[in-house]
Amino acid sequence: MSMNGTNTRSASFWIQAWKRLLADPVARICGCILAIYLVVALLSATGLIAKGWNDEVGVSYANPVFAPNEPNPEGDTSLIREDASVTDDETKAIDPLAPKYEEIAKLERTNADKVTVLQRLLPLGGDKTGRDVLAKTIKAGQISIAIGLAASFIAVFIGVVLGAFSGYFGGKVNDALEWVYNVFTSVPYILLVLAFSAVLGKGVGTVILVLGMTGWTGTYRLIRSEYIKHRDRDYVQAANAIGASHLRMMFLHILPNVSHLILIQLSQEVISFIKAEVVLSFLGFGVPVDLISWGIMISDVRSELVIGKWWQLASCATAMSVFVVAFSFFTDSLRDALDPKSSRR
Amino acid sequence: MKLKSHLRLINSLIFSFLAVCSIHASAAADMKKTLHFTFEAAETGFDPAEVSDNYSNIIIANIFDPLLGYDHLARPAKPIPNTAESLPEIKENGRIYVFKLKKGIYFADDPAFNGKKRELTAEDYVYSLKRLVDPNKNAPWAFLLQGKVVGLDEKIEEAKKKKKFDFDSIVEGLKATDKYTLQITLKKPDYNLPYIMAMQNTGAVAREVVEKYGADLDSHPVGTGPYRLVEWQRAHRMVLEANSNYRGEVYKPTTEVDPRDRDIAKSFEGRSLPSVGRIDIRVVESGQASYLSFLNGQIDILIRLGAEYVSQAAPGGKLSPALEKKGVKFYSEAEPDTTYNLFNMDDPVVGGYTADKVALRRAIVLSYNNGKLVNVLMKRQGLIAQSPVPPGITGYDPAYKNPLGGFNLAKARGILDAYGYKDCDGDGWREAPGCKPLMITYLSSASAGSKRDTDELLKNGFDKIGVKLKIEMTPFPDLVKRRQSGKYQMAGAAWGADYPDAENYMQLLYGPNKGAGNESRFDFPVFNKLYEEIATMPQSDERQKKFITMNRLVAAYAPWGLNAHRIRTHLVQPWAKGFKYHPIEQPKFMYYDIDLEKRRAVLGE
Amino acid sequence: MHSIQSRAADKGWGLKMSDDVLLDVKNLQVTFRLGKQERFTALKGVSYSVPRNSVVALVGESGSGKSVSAMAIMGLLPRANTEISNDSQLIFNGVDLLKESEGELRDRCGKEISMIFQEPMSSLNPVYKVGEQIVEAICLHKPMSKLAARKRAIELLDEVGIPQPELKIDSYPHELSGGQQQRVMIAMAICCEPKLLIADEPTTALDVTIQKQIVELLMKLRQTHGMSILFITHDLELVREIADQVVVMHNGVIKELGEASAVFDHPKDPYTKALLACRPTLDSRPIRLPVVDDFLQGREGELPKGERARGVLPTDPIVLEVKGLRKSFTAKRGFFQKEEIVAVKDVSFKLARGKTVGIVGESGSGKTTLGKTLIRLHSCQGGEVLFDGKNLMALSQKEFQPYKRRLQIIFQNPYASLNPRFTIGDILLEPMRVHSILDSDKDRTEHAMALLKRVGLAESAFFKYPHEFSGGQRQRISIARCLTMKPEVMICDESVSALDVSVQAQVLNLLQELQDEYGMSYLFISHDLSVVKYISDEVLVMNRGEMVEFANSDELYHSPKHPYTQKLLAAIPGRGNH
Amino acid sequence: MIPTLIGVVLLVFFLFKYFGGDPAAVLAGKQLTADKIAAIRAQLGLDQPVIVQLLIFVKQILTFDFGRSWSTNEVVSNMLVNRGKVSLTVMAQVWFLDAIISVLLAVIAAYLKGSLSERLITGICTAAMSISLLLYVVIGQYFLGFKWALFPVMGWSESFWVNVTRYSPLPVLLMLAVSIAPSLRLYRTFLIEELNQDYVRTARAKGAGDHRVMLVHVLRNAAIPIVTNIAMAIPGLFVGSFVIEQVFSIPGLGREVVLAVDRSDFPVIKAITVSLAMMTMLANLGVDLLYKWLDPRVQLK
Repeated sequence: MSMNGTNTRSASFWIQAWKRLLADPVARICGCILAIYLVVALLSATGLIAKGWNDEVGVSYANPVFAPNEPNPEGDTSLIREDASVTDDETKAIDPLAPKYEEIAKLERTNADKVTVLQRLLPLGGDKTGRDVLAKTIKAGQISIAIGLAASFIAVFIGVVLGAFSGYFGGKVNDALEWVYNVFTSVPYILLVLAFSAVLGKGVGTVILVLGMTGWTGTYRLIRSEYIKHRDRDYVQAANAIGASHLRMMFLHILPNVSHLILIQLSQEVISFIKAEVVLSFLGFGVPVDLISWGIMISDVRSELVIGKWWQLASCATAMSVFVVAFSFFTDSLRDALDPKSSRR
Repeated sequence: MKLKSHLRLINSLIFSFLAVCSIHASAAADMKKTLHFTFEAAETGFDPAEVSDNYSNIIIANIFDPLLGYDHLARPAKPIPNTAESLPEIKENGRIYVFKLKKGIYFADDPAFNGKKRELTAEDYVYSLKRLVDPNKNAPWAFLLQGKVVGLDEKIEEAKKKKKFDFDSIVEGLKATDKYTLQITLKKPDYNLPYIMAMQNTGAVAREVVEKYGADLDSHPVGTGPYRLVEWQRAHRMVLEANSNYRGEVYKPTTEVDPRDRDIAKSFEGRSLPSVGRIDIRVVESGQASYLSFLNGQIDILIRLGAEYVSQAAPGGKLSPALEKKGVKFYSEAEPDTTYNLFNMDDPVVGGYTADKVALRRAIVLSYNNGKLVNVLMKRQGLIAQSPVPPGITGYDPAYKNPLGGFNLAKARGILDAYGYKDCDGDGWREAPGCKPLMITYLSSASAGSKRDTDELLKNGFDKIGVKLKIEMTPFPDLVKRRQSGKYQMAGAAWGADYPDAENYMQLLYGPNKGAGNESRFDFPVFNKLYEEIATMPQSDERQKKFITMNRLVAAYAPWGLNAHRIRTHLVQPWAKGFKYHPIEQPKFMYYDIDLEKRRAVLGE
Repeated sequence: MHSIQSRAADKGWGLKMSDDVLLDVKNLQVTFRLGKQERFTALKGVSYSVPRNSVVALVGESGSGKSVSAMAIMGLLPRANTEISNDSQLIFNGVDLLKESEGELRDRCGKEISMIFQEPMSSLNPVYKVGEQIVEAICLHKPMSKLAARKRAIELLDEVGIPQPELKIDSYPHELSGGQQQRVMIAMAICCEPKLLIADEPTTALDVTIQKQIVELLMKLRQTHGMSILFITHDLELVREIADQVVVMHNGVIKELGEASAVFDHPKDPYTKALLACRPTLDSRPIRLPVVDDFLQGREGELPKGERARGVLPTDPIVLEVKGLRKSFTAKRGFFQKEEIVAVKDVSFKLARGKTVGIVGESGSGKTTLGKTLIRLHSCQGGEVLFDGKNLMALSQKEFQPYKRRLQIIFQNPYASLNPRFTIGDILLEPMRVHSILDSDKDRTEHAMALLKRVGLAESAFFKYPHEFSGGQRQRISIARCLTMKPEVMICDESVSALDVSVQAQVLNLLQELQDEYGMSYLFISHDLSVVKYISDEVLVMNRGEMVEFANSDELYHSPKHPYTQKLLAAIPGRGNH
Repeated sequence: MIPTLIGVVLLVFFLFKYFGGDPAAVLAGKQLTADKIAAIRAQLGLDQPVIVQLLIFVKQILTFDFGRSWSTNEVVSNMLVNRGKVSLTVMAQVWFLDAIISVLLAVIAAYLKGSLSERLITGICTAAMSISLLLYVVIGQYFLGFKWALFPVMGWSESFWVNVTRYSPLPVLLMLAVSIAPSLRLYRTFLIEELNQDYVRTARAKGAGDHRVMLVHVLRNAAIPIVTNIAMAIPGLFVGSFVIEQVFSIPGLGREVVLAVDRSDFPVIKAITVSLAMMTMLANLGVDLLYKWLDPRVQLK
């Protein structure tokens, strides 16, 4: 409360919160873990690492370096080559491409691929088709984290806007939005997800939209109740007395006061969406085939445990669990730092 | 099956008298014996005329009796009489078939019969077959008879108009000439009719039962077969019990038995069928769960083990030592089915019969790594398909190798280069001739346990030859509908044999069948003519040759990109006997037996 | 901090104590751990004693540590982060409470020492009937059957003056009024005949008239039960009425301690002097109120002498005229029924330019609603508010917008009325931005800086956040915010009620100076009759939404006409002494 | 309440009407033709105008007769009852155990507030609830069910007791792993909020010991939000967990929902949604009553 004469902007709420966060050892450790994941995800997104996750670099179920001697009959099988076909005269007689056989043969030679040797040992092993599990896990992490972030942005955005309107205006607006909320929460979640997936088609965007559009209700409730609380606070009344417009009051005056809750909500939703993506993948509504996610990996490799190929499940389960657990702890610390008055959790 | 199959069919008429002898004694099924069995997908119902899914059909096959059946052990599949005294008498070069029924076959008891014993008659078959084509029902099996039987199509049209099928009016081509004789007259010769009459869905239902239960017939299947349904918890559990009215059978192989199956054949000696009193069937959708329960002894016979577990149970095609020690038996058999990628021949980009269009399809076919599909994705639980016709089917030639098939990226690129599919704008993807944009959409369906890995394989091939592929996911019902109506470019499909004849496959590419079975909308005059010929003749060398020519046409014009024939692996506990997987016929529990003592000994109960 | 070994050694202490002393607080030092390193010492070695059968008042402003010492006696300080120095002693009846085990202390609490609190509503468990709560208190300490305890509870309720105790015993706390709730608390506190009753601001949350009744009740009970009361309050006038001894605290230390009459009549400590002087009284109206600094720096002699004249003449120009204003709320009752609750009924008055109208009333009288309705923070259901010849109530939102800057409001709670996420700069610039006052943010910043200086804050405040300021400073910021718009009428809604006396004086002085300087008119809403008397030219008394009396302030205070006004004035503590 | 039901009806109707796939395509069997699809559509009433279909739906809701499943011909209401019962058998156990364990742990955590043990409890719970249910299920089934043979790998019987004692413990255990932590954390917040209330101070001033304060005063007040929260979970019990039901072959409603959507079995989808929505509304109503019963302050409002 001292009033020294320096004209510098004093420590804002956010800087103080940041300091509180840094003071928490759990937050520091989890923050570091998350930072590593984010850096890896960014590197993977920019193509610097895990670019070749979809390349088949090893034999089927190539062994991981830490279990090099597990028997791998599948690996041998995957090396079997099929015989080249021989075009006979009878076929030539009916083949519409026959006139260009020679040209094709010539072009075939110029178009040949280089022969690559398939690895029998990979850092974290290989999957069914011989892709590098390490690269796959990294790429999957990038996609899953991106989905989690994007979906939670959408969900929180929808929740905040609707919650703000409903809480701030009350009355008819509130009735209408509460109706929408009630309808959404009365339909079983799984049906809602299935229905939205059917409507929206397929793709990463769909996954994000499905999660975002079905996951806004919690944020809506929270923000609505906060706005109800805040709209009668004196500082809002003061802004009203000053002559600030409704939108100005909603988003310029009140929003900064609930923004910490929004941030907490965001990070909470990231976790729940990363988990929801797993269920979505299990239902067959995951990301498209040219992409990979943790959810897809888990639902694809469920069976591998039984046949003794535990490394893919182990690495994606570990990668995901470490991330999600660290994120949860970080969210708790974040809540402590941002909302010190509320009792933890 | 290059052999003179037709002659064998005739021959078997004679042998078949011996095949299954009715012993006319009440069944000696041991009610203490319960067989535990699983379905990997839920059943839907048990009205033979209404349902078409595999799992419901297993139940139907064990409750209802078609006129003919298949020899349990004979391979290739061989029809034998079931409720018929013998194989049918064939007249007018396969246009008229006369079936004579065994006497003294009774339906299982049911309140619909008012406490009386109800004997099976030829009229029951007339009625049951008419039900199959009733247009006011889903009638998934109508195609078996529609367009084939004299006078039947008119009845169908009439029923459509009246919204009611008149079962009492007589159809010329489908009538009972006396109490035990059924005569079927066809519009043109068709030597596949006996096969149709061996399908479980042509089994006899009693009219009284149908009329009594109406919409509930689903849950009241009453037939003359060895079992009856005593408990049904939908999509979860079915319990069958031996039908006390069953005529009782003894099985003796009609042909030389494969040496591997001798033990099985032996197990039938002195055994009257059915042997097991109760069959307890559960729906277990999770492959992991059913495999683990088998290992725990909770399941006696596990058919169609998930491919991913085969390499565990039988690595390299040999039973694992652990299971070997337990005495588990293991059967690996090719199924008469074919998976393939469809091209829509009416599509402006991938369809058409000109060389450049053919070139695109052929390149795509060459880019698909069938070897990887079979060896890695299917874990060797498959054979690379060389022709549309799968093994175990009349018309299949194991010596025939697809002359234009194989996985050859260099050649695929060569073909595309030769026909002007080049990368004009340097973005790494090829354009259509004349630098028109080229992107192919593949239709796939999303569901729990989707076939993501095969989609990945396809995409991989396209990427390697520089053709853009978009995979569109759509609900399964829509996928089916769009394939039927030709609203797609490329899609995956599979066909399992209805009856063991190559005609069943070739009809899928017959021009006039567009919009009904012919989903690729392939319409090529030479092929159409060949089909019309093979459809009306019995199997012969000449017919076999025509099949080969048709195979070559399919390879050259590539309306289909052939993928694989599935191999299925089945596991049997040491205490279960009599199991042999039949390629056409559904599993029939009456052949199976259980050694209770052995089970007790092994499980240590 | 208090090991068991040391207990035996300390036992002898009590014997030396005078029998007259019930509680002896010796060198009490309490420190709170706020974070890992942060410590806050709330009590820096406090010593005082409570004689038997007496009332000791602990007086001080917020943060003085007066409540902490009471909580320490009851063992109610949060164990996890409180440190009580080893030198501290709390000798009650010869036993050092600090050396007692948790169990012993709990046994003593409620039995020998009991306590009542400021907020009776939240201090009672909302889900139990009041009877159950009293019975619990009895049964915890006395081997008594439930039935007997219930009988005793009814007697107690009767004793504390709750009508129909047999009925009320089965009420839930929320079914009782605030005064009754506090009576229940008292009944619970005296149920085991304690020797010491600690009353922590027991009347602060209550209305003036109730306040008086509760205090009278406590005094009566002290007599009949022969107990001592440790009375904690910030209200000096109240203390003067009831206390035998006074302890004045400030920032964790005792400033002055002694017999009540001595402290009040001849305060020795400048801080005590200041406290006594800076509170407006009913009988004098200095030009400027003295503030604490005047005394601490020995400038009390330099204060301007003389009294300020108040009152409105019929010739004074009128800025705002309210005619028959009516405000009601509708409450839903069941599905279709609605009930109208009238908060303001037919209020009419005039506000003269450069003058102040004070509005007084108890809680729920509708005074705040009236203020908010005037500037359309609430809608109104009838009547006119004429400003500048226009009826403000009839204007559309858009038409009303320019009037907003001319009518401003300062709220009660200085902690809630400033947006916590805005810097003071943002807070001051916001109204200018909304009303496009001045052309650029640069000019606005200059203007804001000037205003900060005017209200007595450093320019550096511009860059700070509200939480870095004290309550008084925040109220200054609120005032500066209004000044940015140069309003003609300012509504001060309980604007000084939440402030400590010393700060209150500063803010009142500032308001007065600004009125003199800018000629603004004030509508001063308060429940504090002394403050209203000091600042107002005219006073409007409200009761249950109705206007009871409206007159020039001197006239009203001198000869109240309406019985309600009379009752209100009679309840003011200290009224009797002067 | 009624408006919500109308909203649910409209949402479900239009979502599945326009985006749900054509059930006729599934029903028509192997050799489908356009004719046959049209015929089946006519049979199912899908060729009727949309408004007529909607009215039929409304009539079904009012009479609570949803007819038969399109794909299995089962009477829909029977199906709801049968499958719902199964889901309930598993979920009621989860619900019950979850409530007891989480309240118990929350009380312990509130007692230990600020101590290392409390951080340990909440830490473990946070970690446990963060991990995906699917992972628990896959790994739990493999190790607990198969490798160590502590539980049957999967299954379900007709006997309620066999189900409770034999088949449901593993699924219940796995679900508890993810469900306890969120409730525990929530209840702990409720308890700590109450611990900070003034009346706790009063109780302590009265001389009530720690246990009395916690069990008599705090728990009774915290019970209001806790019981409400527990009651609100009831409608969800009937739907069950799709993942659990599929992996453990439990014939519950959750699996049925996914199956119905896969097959475009509109009557089943409609029935499940509408009855769940009704159940949710009933639960809301029940919670209101419960609130009145638990919280004396509410009665006056």
